[in-house]
Amino acid sequence: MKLEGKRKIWNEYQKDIADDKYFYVRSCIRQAVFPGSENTYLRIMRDVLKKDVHESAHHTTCTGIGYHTEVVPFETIQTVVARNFALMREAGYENYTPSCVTSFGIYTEILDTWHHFPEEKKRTAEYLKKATQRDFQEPGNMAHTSDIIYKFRHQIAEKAKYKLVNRITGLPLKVVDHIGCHYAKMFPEKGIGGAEHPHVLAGLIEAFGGEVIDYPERRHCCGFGFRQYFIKANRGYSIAASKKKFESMEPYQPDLILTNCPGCNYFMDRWQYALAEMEGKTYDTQGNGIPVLAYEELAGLMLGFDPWEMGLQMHQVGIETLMDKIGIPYNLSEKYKGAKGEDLGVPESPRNIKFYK
Amino acid sequence: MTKTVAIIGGGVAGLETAKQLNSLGYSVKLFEKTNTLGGHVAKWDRLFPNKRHASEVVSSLTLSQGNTQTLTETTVHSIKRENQGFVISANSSNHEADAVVLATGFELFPAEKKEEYGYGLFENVITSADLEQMFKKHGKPVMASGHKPVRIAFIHCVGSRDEKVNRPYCSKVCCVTAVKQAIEVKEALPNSEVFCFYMDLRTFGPGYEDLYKEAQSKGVTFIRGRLSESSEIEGGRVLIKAEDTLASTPLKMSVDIVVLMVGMSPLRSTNKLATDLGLSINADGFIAATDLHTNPTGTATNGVFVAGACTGPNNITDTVNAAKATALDVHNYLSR
Amino acid sequence: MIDFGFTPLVASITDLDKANVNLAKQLTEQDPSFALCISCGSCSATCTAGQFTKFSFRVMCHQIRKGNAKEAIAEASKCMLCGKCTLACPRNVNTRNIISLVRKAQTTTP
Amino acid sequence: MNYYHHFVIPFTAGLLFLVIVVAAKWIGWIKNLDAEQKGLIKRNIFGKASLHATWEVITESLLHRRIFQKNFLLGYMHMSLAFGWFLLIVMGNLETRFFTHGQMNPPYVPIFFEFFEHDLSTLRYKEIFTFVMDFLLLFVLSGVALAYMKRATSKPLGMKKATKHAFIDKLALTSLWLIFPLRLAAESVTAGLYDSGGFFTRWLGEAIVSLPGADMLYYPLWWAYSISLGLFFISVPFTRYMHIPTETLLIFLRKYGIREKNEHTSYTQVELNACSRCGICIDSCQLSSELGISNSQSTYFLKSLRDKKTTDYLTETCMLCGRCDFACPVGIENSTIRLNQRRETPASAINFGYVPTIEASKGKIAFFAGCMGQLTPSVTKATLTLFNAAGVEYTHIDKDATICCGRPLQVNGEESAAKELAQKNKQLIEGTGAQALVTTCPICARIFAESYGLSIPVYHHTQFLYQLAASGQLKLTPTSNLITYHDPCELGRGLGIYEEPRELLKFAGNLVEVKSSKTDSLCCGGSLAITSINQQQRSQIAIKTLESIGANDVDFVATACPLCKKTFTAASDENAILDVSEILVKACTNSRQSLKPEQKQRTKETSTVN
Repeated sequence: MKLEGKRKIWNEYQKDIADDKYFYVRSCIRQAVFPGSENTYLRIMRDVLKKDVHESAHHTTCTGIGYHTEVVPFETIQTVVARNFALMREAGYENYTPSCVTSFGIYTEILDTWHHFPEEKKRTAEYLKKATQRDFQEPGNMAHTSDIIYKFRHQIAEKAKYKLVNRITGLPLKVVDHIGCHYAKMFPEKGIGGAEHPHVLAGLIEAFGGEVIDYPERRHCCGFGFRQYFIKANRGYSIAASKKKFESMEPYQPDLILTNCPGCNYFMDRWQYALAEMEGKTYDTQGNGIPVLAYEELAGLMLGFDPWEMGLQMHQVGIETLMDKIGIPYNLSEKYKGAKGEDLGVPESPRNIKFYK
Repeated sequence: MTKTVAIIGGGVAGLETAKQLNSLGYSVKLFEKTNTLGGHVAKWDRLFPNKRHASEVVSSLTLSQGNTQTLTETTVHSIKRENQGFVISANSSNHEADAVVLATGFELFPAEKKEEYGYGLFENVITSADLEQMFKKHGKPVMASGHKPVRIAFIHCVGSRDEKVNRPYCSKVCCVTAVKQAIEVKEALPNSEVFCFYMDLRTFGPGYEDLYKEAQSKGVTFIRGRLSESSEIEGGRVLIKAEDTLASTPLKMSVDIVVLMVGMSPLRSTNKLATDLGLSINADGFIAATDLHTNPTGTATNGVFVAGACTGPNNITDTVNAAKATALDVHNYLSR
Repeated sequence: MIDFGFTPLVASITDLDKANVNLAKQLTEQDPSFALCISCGSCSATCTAGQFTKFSFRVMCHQIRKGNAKEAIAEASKCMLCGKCTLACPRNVNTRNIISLVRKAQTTTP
Repeated sequence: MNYYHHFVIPFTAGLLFLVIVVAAKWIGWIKNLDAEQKGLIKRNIFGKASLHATWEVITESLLHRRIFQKNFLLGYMHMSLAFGWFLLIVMGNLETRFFTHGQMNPPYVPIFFEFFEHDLSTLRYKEIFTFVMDFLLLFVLSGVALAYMKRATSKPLGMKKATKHAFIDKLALTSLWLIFPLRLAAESVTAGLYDSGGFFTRWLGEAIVSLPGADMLYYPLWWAYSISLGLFFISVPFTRYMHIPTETLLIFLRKYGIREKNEHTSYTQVELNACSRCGICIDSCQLSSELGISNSQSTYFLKSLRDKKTTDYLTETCMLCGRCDFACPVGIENSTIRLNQRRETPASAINFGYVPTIEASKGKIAFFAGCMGQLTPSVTKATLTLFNAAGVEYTHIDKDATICCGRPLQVNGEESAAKELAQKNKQLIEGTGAQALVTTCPICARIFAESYGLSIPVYHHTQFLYQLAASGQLKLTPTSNLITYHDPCELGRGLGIYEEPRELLKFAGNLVEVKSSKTDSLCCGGSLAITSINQQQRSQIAIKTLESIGANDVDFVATACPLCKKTFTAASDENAILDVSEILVKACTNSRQSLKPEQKQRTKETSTVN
């Protein structure tokens, strides 16, 4: 790979990201599946970077899941989105930062629609007014939370306790990135580095001293197309997509899969378990699987946050191997204890993939 | 004393060579075995890629001949080297020349050799040349019964790229000719359905690909598959079979007229003239030039030159270019 | 192994890195004309068996080249060996011989 | 008189061994014949067949008539060896009998008689006997001399390629070649020493014994002679010389009506052992003469089968054109044996379950163009034009869809697959209620006639058209065209149809007869029975075949097989290759008037034209 070529592309796809005063919007899936990870983001932003991140208790889902499964009509989703925009302005913010890539895609798509079809925006304003008596304005700046972490990656890396380097060999760890489809595939100019060679996660890996691995199926979907996964009959298709990615990255023996989309984080993690149980195969050499982390989880880990406080025990593929390689201490006996030290119960052990307890 | 050049063949290549040598001041004798000049082009109605009338090209070539001595209905039997020149015996009289240009061209592939296509057997199986005649006479294709055809199929590569009839080479011009004729059929009979059965569409020249697009936009259907067999059915219509290779299924259809895109074949009779002069014949049966790249007009025999399609399938543009090059080579040879 | 009620779909993509093209290599060695097909479809269009079934000599050869030997071998069993394709082929591919060789591969490949 | 000397042991032991082994083999073969074949023997053994067989043994095994027909010198070589030796044995026995006044002697006595008796003064007709015995010995030796020459160069004996033999064969050959020179030497030395012998042995003997120490050769020569005989006899069952006793059995069995079936039988063993490996089949084979494939011919194939070491290559590398069957001096059914060997190993899982049942309209004559017919529409058109001209009521049963007749599968050994197709076609044919089946394809005609078991007669179109022409239903006016005719293998050697196409062509023009015709005609190279040769090789064969029928000296080359027509057309740009029917159309005087109604009729598929 010619790095100069990549850099050229990265330079062509840069976008403005606000410096401070963010309005934060949560992800349905991230909250449900990796609840510690959004908290980690807020800790990094507020405690480490000292930024103003506002979150409204009144904000809702973007209804993207419903929209993509054709349950929610376009008019409805536009109105829901407009309401969240209104909440932001009401709180005195204009920099909109969704945690979810699907949502990011939805917001981008709707803003683009309004740009090309102002009558849609007008109609949405009418609906919103009628339904909530609210007025809205488009965000002054919109960025995905992974963009924000990307923006401050060097600052975070400066403060980090650890690096993506093997403690024993001193060699950089090999990291593959997986970018959510809706991050830049629909609107390449809205993603850092574009759709073909996104830099949003690669930049983070580089900042932490890791080695970015390009593998052939880097661009392929993780398999979490809503229609594929939600309908059981289509799940074979969904898992085949992930499998294709794992097979493609396997020869490089990556130490970590880094994601920016909650759905991808979930699927790259869980399907490894499912494939191990179905076919008896893991894609590392040790029967552990390849650890999967979101950008904020990785940043937290590098900053020295406690893994269990960040909720990394919610990952099916054990993060322990990664922490061992880097030399991050952890206490296994604390893994399944609650915040107050209460016993949360240990999950049933899988048969074909290593489980740390 | 003015030197004399004998040119064998009064088609495009011969006429252009004659014209150039004439303007260079040579005495030119042009031998043509038929009674008309212009070769195959004279029998054509319109030309690709701009559908210009073929007669324009032929008359422009014949009208600019100056002092060329044109001998029509004169068949050359032999050419012999004598002293520094050549003796050409034609129609039982001898002619002397200082240099000889073979511009003997080609013959159309005899389509009846491809028996399974039914030419000469089924009344509505015609060749691309027959269709040009129809365009000339009627301005449109007509069935043998006189009826207006509704469905017409063009079959590419008849006598080209076919080892079963010993024509393994591509004739270069038939693809674009078929595309041109398909458009003309659609223009003459807008309600007709036109199909082209091709193996690979080779539209390499300027404006050819545009012609292909025009045919598509005019509704010509292109089917990637070679015709394998045909039979005559009711009303003299023809049932044809091919594989739709893009769909991987056999395909059959009945059509009113089948047009066979006959390729260019070497003219065996003139190949004898060439071999008698010590020229060699290439693997495809055409006259071999000295060097395919650096000397495409010269031959193994000093003073004997070649021009045009006697060296292999060619379109008019390339033939005219070759003829100009040949004239220059003849001039260099005679003024050495 | 656990049955979750679904299994990963097998990709329909042709993966020439993983494809087993041994039969194609073997056939090319045994009959060099195997390599000469230009997919014109003459053989399939004239095929006696092809009137009644999906059998296509051309497609069979193509499948072998892509490594789908098993399917191709199964297809070869439909050929009537009548020889029309040999007469129709513009590239002189020795079709009947290739069918015979494929059928033999069927009896010798485990 | 008690004749004995130790040196007779090698000969006697060898002879005893040979007799026992041959007898055992014969008994084994006959015992293993199937019931039908045994029945044929029982029915015919005491009839004229045995007499005919005896006569054939004399003309073929002794006189080698067929080899004479091929080449005089080759015939003479075989005849002098076989017939000369036979006469030597007969005369030797007579001589001994005469001398001992009818006494029964051990078998070695007549062989070594010159050793045992030097004074033949009491022998009646002594002069004649001694003369004849010397003469016969010289006769045999002349054959041996030719055999020596054949090893060196086989050309003068009319053979381009001689069989390549194995070591054991060469050993047997050497001992055979030594027998007669040693006999001559032993008898001559004896004659020289004892003033006995005939005109030649005495003369030679005297010349030899005049050399110093020649008398020392006396015993060694007789020993050597006996040993060479013994060695030869012992080697016979293991070598090609087994053909000598086996051919006799074969001739008898064949005269009783036994033939190859569609699988190997005990009779096949007799045929395999009757092959003398003379190699005449190599020269008759176009794979050898045109393509240089000279290691798969019947002689090699039969040997490999006899040794149970045959290979796919040997089984498959043959066009089954049948030329060698007719060239074989022993008359072995080479092609049938080869085909049966192909039947031993059919490809697995050929399945025609997908073939539907096809129906055709009814008609008096069922016309079948076959697969190839679809690629030669002019043949079909010409034949149907002639049918219309002659007012034949026909139904074209494979106009819309054809099922292959099965013959191409059959020649590749796929018997059961072929049967499956035959079943489908039989339904189609019988469903038309036709009184006869006519096909333009000899390949189809052959399997229709030989394997379908149809209740109606099967005609090749040349046979059927000949009937129409001969009866005047088809009116033909000869043109001035010169025509040469190529016999298709399946039609000629396969079905024995040689005359009808020729007679038809004579009705239509001037037929030029050529040397290689009928049973000796060459294959066009298109054979479906071989798959391993490529199109270029087929064309090479076709060009030679066209040459052999003088294609360049005529207006038209006629054939009667669509495959031959296609093969020739692909090979040659120069010649006009037409089916017999196409040539007939040119000469048919009632076809022109009927052109119009014919077109109408074609639209109806089946109908009558008057």
